[in-house]
Amino acid sequence: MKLITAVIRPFKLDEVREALGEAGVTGLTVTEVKGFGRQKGHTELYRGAEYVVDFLPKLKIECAVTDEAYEAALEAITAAAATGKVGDGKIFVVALEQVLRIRTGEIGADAL
Amino acid sequence: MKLITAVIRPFKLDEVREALGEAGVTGLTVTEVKGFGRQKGHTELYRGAEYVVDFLPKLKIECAVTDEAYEAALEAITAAAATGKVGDGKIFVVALEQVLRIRTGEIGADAL
Amino acid sequence: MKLITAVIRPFKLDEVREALGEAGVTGLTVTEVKGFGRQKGHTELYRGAEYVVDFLPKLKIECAVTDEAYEAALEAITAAAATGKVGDGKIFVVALEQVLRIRTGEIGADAL
Amino acid sequence: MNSIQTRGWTTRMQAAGLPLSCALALLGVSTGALAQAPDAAAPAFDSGNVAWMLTSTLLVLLMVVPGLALFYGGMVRAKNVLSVLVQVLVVFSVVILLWVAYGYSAAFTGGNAFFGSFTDKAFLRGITPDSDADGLPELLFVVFQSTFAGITAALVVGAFAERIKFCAVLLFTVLWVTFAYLPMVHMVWSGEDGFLAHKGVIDFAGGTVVHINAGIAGLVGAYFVGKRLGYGREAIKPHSVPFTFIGASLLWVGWFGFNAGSALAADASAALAMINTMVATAAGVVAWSLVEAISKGRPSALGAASGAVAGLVGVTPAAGSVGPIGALAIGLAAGAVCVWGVNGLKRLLRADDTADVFGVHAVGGIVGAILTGVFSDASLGGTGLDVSIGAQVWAQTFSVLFTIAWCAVVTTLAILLTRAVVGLRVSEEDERQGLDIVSHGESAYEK
Amino acid sequence: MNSIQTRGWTTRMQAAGLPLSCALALLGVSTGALAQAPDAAAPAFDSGNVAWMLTSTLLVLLMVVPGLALFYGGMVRAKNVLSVLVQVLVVFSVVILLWVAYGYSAAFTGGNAFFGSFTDKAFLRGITPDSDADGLPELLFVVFQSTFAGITAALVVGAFAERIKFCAVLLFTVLWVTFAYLPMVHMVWSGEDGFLAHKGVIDFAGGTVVHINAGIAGLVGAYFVGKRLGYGREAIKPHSVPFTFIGASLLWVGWFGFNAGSALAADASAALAMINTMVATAAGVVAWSLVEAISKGRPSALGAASGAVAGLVGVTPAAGSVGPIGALAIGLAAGAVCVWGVNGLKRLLRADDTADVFGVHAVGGIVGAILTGVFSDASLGGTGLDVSIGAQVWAQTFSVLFTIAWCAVVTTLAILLTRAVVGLRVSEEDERQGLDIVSHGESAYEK
Amino acid sequence: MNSIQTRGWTTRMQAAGLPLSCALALLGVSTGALAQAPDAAAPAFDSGNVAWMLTSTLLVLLMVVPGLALFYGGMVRAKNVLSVLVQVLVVFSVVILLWVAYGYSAAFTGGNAFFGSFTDKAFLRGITPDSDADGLPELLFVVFQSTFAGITAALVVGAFAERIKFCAVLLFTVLWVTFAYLPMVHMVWSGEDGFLAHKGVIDFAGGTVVHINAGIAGLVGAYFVGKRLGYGREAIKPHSVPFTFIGASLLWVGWFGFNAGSALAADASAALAMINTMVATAAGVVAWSLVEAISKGRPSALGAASGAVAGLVGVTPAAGSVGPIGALAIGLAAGAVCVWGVNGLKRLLRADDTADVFGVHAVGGIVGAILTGVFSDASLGGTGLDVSIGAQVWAQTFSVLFTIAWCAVVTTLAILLTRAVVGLRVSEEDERQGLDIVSHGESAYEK
Ligand SMILES: Nc1ncnc2c1ncn2[C@@H]1O[C@H](COP(=O)(O)OP(=O)(O)O)[C@@H](O)[C@H]1O
Ligand SMILES: Nc1ncnc2c1ncn2[C@@H]1O[C@H](COP(=O)(O)OP(=O)(O)O)[C@@H](O)[C@H]1O
Ligand SMILES: Nc1ncnc2c1ncn2[C@@H]1O[C@H](COP(=O)(O)OP(=O)(O)O)[C@@H](O)[C@H]1O
Repeated sequence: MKLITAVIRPFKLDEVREALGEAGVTGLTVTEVKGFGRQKGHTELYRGAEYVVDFLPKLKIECAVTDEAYEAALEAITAAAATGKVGDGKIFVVALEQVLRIRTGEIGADAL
Repeated sequence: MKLITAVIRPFKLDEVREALGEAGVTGLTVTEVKGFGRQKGHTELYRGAEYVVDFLPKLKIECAVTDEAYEAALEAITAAAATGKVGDGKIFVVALEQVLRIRTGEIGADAL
Repeated sequence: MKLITAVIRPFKLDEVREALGEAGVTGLTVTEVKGFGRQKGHTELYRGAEYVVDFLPKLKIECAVTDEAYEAALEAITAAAATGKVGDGKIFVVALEQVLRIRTGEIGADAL
Repeated sequence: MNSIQTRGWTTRMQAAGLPLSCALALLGVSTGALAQAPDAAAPAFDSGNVAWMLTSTLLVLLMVVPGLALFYGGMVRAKNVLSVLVQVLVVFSVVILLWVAYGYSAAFTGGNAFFGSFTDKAFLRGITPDSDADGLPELLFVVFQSTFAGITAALVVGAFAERIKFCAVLLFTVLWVTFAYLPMVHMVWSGEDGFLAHKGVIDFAGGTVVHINAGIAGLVGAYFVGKRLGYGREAIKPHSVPFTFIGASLLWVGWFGFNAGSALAADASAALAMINTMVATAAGVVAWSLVEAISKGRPSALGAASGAVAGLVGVTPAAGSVGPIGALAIGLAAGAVCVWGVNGLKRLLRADDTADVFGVHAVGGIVGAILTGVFSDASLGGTGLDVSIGAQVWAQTFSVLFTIAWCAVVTTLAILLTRAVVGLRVSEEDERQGLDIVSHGESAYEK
Repeated sequence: MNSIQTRGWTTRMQAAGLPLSCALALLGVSTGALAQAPDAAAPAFDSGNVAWMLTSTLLVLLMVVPGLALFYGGMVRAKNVLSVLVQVLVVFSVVILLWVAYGYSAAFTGGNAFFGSFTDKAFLRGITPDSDADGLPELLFVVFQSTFAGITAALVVGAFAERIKFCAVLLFTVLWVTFAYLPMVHMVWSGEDGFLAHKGVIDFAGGTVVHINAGIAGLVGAYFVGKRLGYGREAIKPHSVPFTFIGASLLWVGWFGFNAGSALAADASAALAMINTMVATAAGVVAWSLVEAISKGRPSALGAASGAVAGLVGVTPAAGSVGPIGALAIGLAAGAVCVWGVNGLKRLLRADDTADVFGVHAVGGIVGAILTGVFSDASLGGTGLDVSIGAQVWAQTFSVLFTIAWCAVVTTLAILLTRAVVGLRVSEEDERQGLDIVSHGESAYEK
Repeated sequence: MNSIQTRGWTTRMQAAGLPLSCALALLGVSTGALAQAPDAAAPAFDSGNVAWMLTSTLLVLLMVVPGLALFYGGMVRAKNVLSVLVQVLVVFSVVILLWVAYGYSAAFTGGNAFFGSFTDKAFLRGITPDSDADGLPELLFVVFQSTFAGITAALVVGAFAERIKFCAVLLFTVLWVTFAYLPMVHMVWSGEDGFLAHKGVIDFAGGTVVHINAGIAGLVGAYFVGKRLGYGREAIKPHSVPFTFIGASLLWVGWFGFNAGSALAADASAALAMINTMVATAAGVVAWSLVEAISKGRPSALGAASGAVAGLVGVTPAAGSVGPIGALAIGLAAGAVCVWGVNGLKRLLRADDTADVFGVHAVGGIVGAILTGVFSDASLGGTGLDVSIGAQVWAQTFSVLFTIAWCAVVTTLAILLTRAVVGLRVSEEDERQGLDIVSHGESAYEK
């Protein structure tokens, strides 16, 4: 199993969720994050004080998938989240040793 | 070492923390997240506009544990977080290559 | 590639980001979290009700780095985030199987 | 000159019976009372007094929305804030309509020592823009008093916030206003023949009628509704102390309408009520903060705000008859005692009174009611008593005890009836999710 | 006694021409109008009336900032809340200056049936502290009326919030106030010769002039500006319902200045307007909540707050001439019909009117305007009509239709001109990022 | 007719000495001043004037809480918002009590050119509800003026927010009010013999007394307290611009009580102050926005709100003596110059004045004070000067310079004393954690 972590533009959430759903992923967990990267920020000005804001609002999506669903999930996210402009985000993949469903105690792929 | 990530119901936090404490886990990091899964959401209505809210508030708990403490931690979380109803959440486990305590520079199990 | 996750004191963010920049890390993702550990909390009192607050505000920084940049990044974070007092935080490292840049579809180190 | 039409209206009322006429009235049919233009030979009302009473009326509204709504709303968790706001607003609105329908009549017409007539001025019949109530347009008196009824009912909801059903709040409100609030007004303010007025109680702006009354209802209600899930175990913190602060501030600002408005004129008495209210509130803030600083080491924002409200509650019955130094003493006392009301006493009582309606309004109200009997005396800077301090303190104490008893009984019956008809609490799962989504289909905040 | 100086001023005005004198005036040069101290043989204004009108003026300001600003600001997303606040504040301020410059003159001086003179009292020339306007200091009348102009313009911005350019808002405002608001005031309130006054319309505090006018402008504006990105697909929720609630509450509180202030005195008529406004609003809250409870199962906070505003809008034209039971009926009707205004009717119209300026202000305004013709009749509790109910309803309906037509045409032209000169919308990327950062360089909240 | 009792009271005072009598007074003992009921042969106060002054008093309270508290509270970080709210509320409350104890006496009784008597009317002795102060109940004058003292002290705390110790704020406040505020009131407002009144200064509602005074205290205080940790390096942003906006709005609304209330009557002078305040504020908003739009490209919400306050500050001394066009000019000037006050000038001064108390209140106050000398002239639309414009401008300038000098010295001494006694700043670690938790044991927000 893999744990896919994608950092995306906030307004793409619904599209990504739908795309993942079509790719067979039925659960995911979303976190509001701030991202720093190539995408340029903006300046804010409060009376005399000017600040450059480099950290931009992004959403982080985590979803655990089976090895089989993995490729499809990656493609789904990429397709749904891309706009082609700097700042579209990244996907990180790590190996998942174990998954457990708290309610039932099921483990492994059954728990997804 | 393992990194345990558990998505739980928010009101279970204190119980889970205590259970983990009894299992010998002394540190953890908590994030507010929104979860999407089998649990049904609700609808909200603002004047004429009706929205189905599928993303439900959850807490994500991350704790790094030694390989020895791992099983006990998993059981502790499962026992404390379960209500038996859909939406209790999931636990994800990944292998941890390294841990470092910033204050002292200690690494590995000593850093936990 | 490695995924470095560091939990730090909030006011250290700018220093850590700069240190990472100097170490060649150009992107990172930040999440507001609550940490529980050895650092003591405080009490709050609302009329008759007193609460001990153990969960302290921390920032979680995630950055994906190449295996080469890894050591330097670790040192950069450690140096920039340390104050020497309990509560400086921890760094966790996991192996990264894959990275993908959504905008271009690039994968691996190119995507960083 | 309106007599014929009014009489005709009366006749139709009697013929049709109340229910039908209510329906007609709601449809706007057959209410001929205001038929004459107000300027046709209108009596000359003193414009200054009218100006101040217009202002006072809207000030009391300001106390309720947004004042009280925010004061309470800030104290609950984010998932329940809207339920508190809706409850306060809708309860207030329902009571305004009830007041017009039969409340004003039952409170302020003749009747016996406990109740006025429920029908004499039902739907304000017979009252025209020219009707005079002690030198004010009667309609202005009606609307000013309507806000008192509305705020008193709204005060109560703070006690069982975060777990009660919305329909239970509404049903309870109607019962409670009818059988606890209206008679209290009648007993104290409707004239010499009112039961407590007759006993010689001094209650300038509503220490017994409003605050003790609401505070007792809150306590009894909180017992019956039961504690919130996790109460005493989980951290149940105010989600926005700034909202509570804004609420307390607007309560202070609006309370000048409540207290100085109770002079029913823009005169020396109103001026006295004004400075008393200012001084007592400042004293309440200082006293609460001081007690907190000494006993807990840190004076808090919630405490300072609560101290303001405690001072305001304390000075309410006294505002028209004590001097500024008496007001200062009452403010200090109310502020200090109410810290105990929400701490030691609260633990003793073991009720989960969410917003401490009892600990602040009943406790502060009792302190104020009794000290009013002391500081109204001329020797202590007051405008003077008709009887000795001892006798007056007894009159005050009797009123307090009577109010507690009457209100406790009515509240118990009202809440039992409510429980039987619609139930009191939402389900455990719903309480966890929060009333905003469950009862009102909304979330308060979105990022 | 100021005549010589004033005349001298007039002469300089005529010599210099308006533009120069404007510039001079702005520089503070050559405006000798107030030369005499106000107490030198000043006419005795009734202090009670003055007190109430001073109060009423600031109450209308309270309606705008923070009232309306929060009411709208809470409904938009967090990334656009500041843009709404700025728009409301700056639009209001610009209109105040415009009012002093030529607005008051164009609205309230002689002229024809549609417009007054743009120059007669430009820059308030000739008005001294002693100038009398029907028993009030004319300056007080000027400033009271300035707030009406300001709030009407500010009402409109709710319709195209979250995507419009800031400079477009300002240019549109100046055009719209000049050609839609000023003539409407002149037609209804400037005297018997105004076009709609002459037709016999009853509009006590601005049902047509303010609410229908603003509501239509909002609808037309929303059409031209177009829908927000993601409208109907993404969840576009209010970011802070409590802010909207505070806003609605302050609208209610301030509206007493609007309605009872429109009596221009602290008298029986103001008292009538006061109770009518209280009762109609409470009825609006109850009606909206009831309709929501029945049709959707859950009465909402946004709904209850909207119901208050609907009731207020409905009773605005009627406040001085119907009785409390008539006000109750109007409040119930406005509350209930506006639920449909923001639901069924809104879907029908297919415009993205962000804050439902049309659905509440135009719809509630129309309901109120027409029912004013009904419930003002003496047989239904009103102060009496000069004509039959039928004739009055027709006068009201005519005024409504005329207002809609006039306003729709002016709005269309104003918005087309604005589009041509500065453009209407920000870019798609800017809209995604939010107007706060893009147009104003700020974020509303920081943790 | 109260003379015997009053005299008896005086005798006891003298016998017991002040400290004892204070204690007694606080215990409510031995204050016989109000012994007569207010209606026993009471003088007839003009009800309209009383109505307006009652209203004005509560309006100034509204400026402080929640107005100023939110205006400042929104500008600080979320971890310090409660500390600001508490400071404003408790400072205000302490000053109210101080005012009753000896402030009113020291400011408004005879004495010399700089101070009144600290004991003559200490604890308001001798003042009954019937006491007349220029046609108003003296108690009303006392309470109206108490709010001025309270707000001035509260204004100062904005300058050293986010790092000062709470007890330092309180000790400083008592010293500063006693030695900076009370004498300034005495010098300007207590009668012809006051030092600055004698020089002919025009300060209608407190340009020097309130705003320059507070602004200088803020600047000096900010120097001594030192910069916030991370100032100039870390991003220290307002945590809630909407709160600041609400605060500014309520300042505007309440300021009508401040300015038009300073007419002490509901008359033509109040009406003039009303329109001037409205126009100058609108002009301040427009000027600040315009300057920002031109110089930074984007007009901001914080800027527009600040512009409103700048306009209000500017027009404060002028409100009763300039014409609306003069007010417009002053508003524009104050709005524009204050942008520089919080930008260029601030960088020059290198002080960390958290909420720009100096940049807005002192700078705007100076602009207003001097232009008052210009636009009060009859030739420029004012009510007229007794001397030439040049002479008046010099009187104004002298007052400004004198105020700056007096206030700077007193503030320095007061802050040095405070530092010696309790210390000024919290520890570095506490500052990082935030004053809310550290000093008050609370968090403002909970999700
Ligand atoms: N090395 C990295 N580690 C973790 N997160 C990263 C890294 N690089 C980028 N990100 C995240 O991805 C987001 C987008 O990256 P950015 O460089 O702006 O654009 P792009 O994804 O188009 O290359 C960033 O805001 C950040 O949250
Ligand atoms: N595949 C997944 N990847 C990541 N998070 C998941 C996944 N499936 C479920 N979750 C998280 O677990 C939560 C609970 O899942 P849900 O399906 O609702 O109930 P249950 O855990 O009882 O099966 C979700 O809200 C989501 O946050
Ligand atoms: N075992 C752990 N797993 C996950 N996070 C941890 C763990 N231990 C500590 N942390 C995180 O690190 C933060 C700092 O830890 P703490 O024990 O307080 O101090 P220190 O890092 O100096 O030892 C905690 O607040 C928590 O967020």
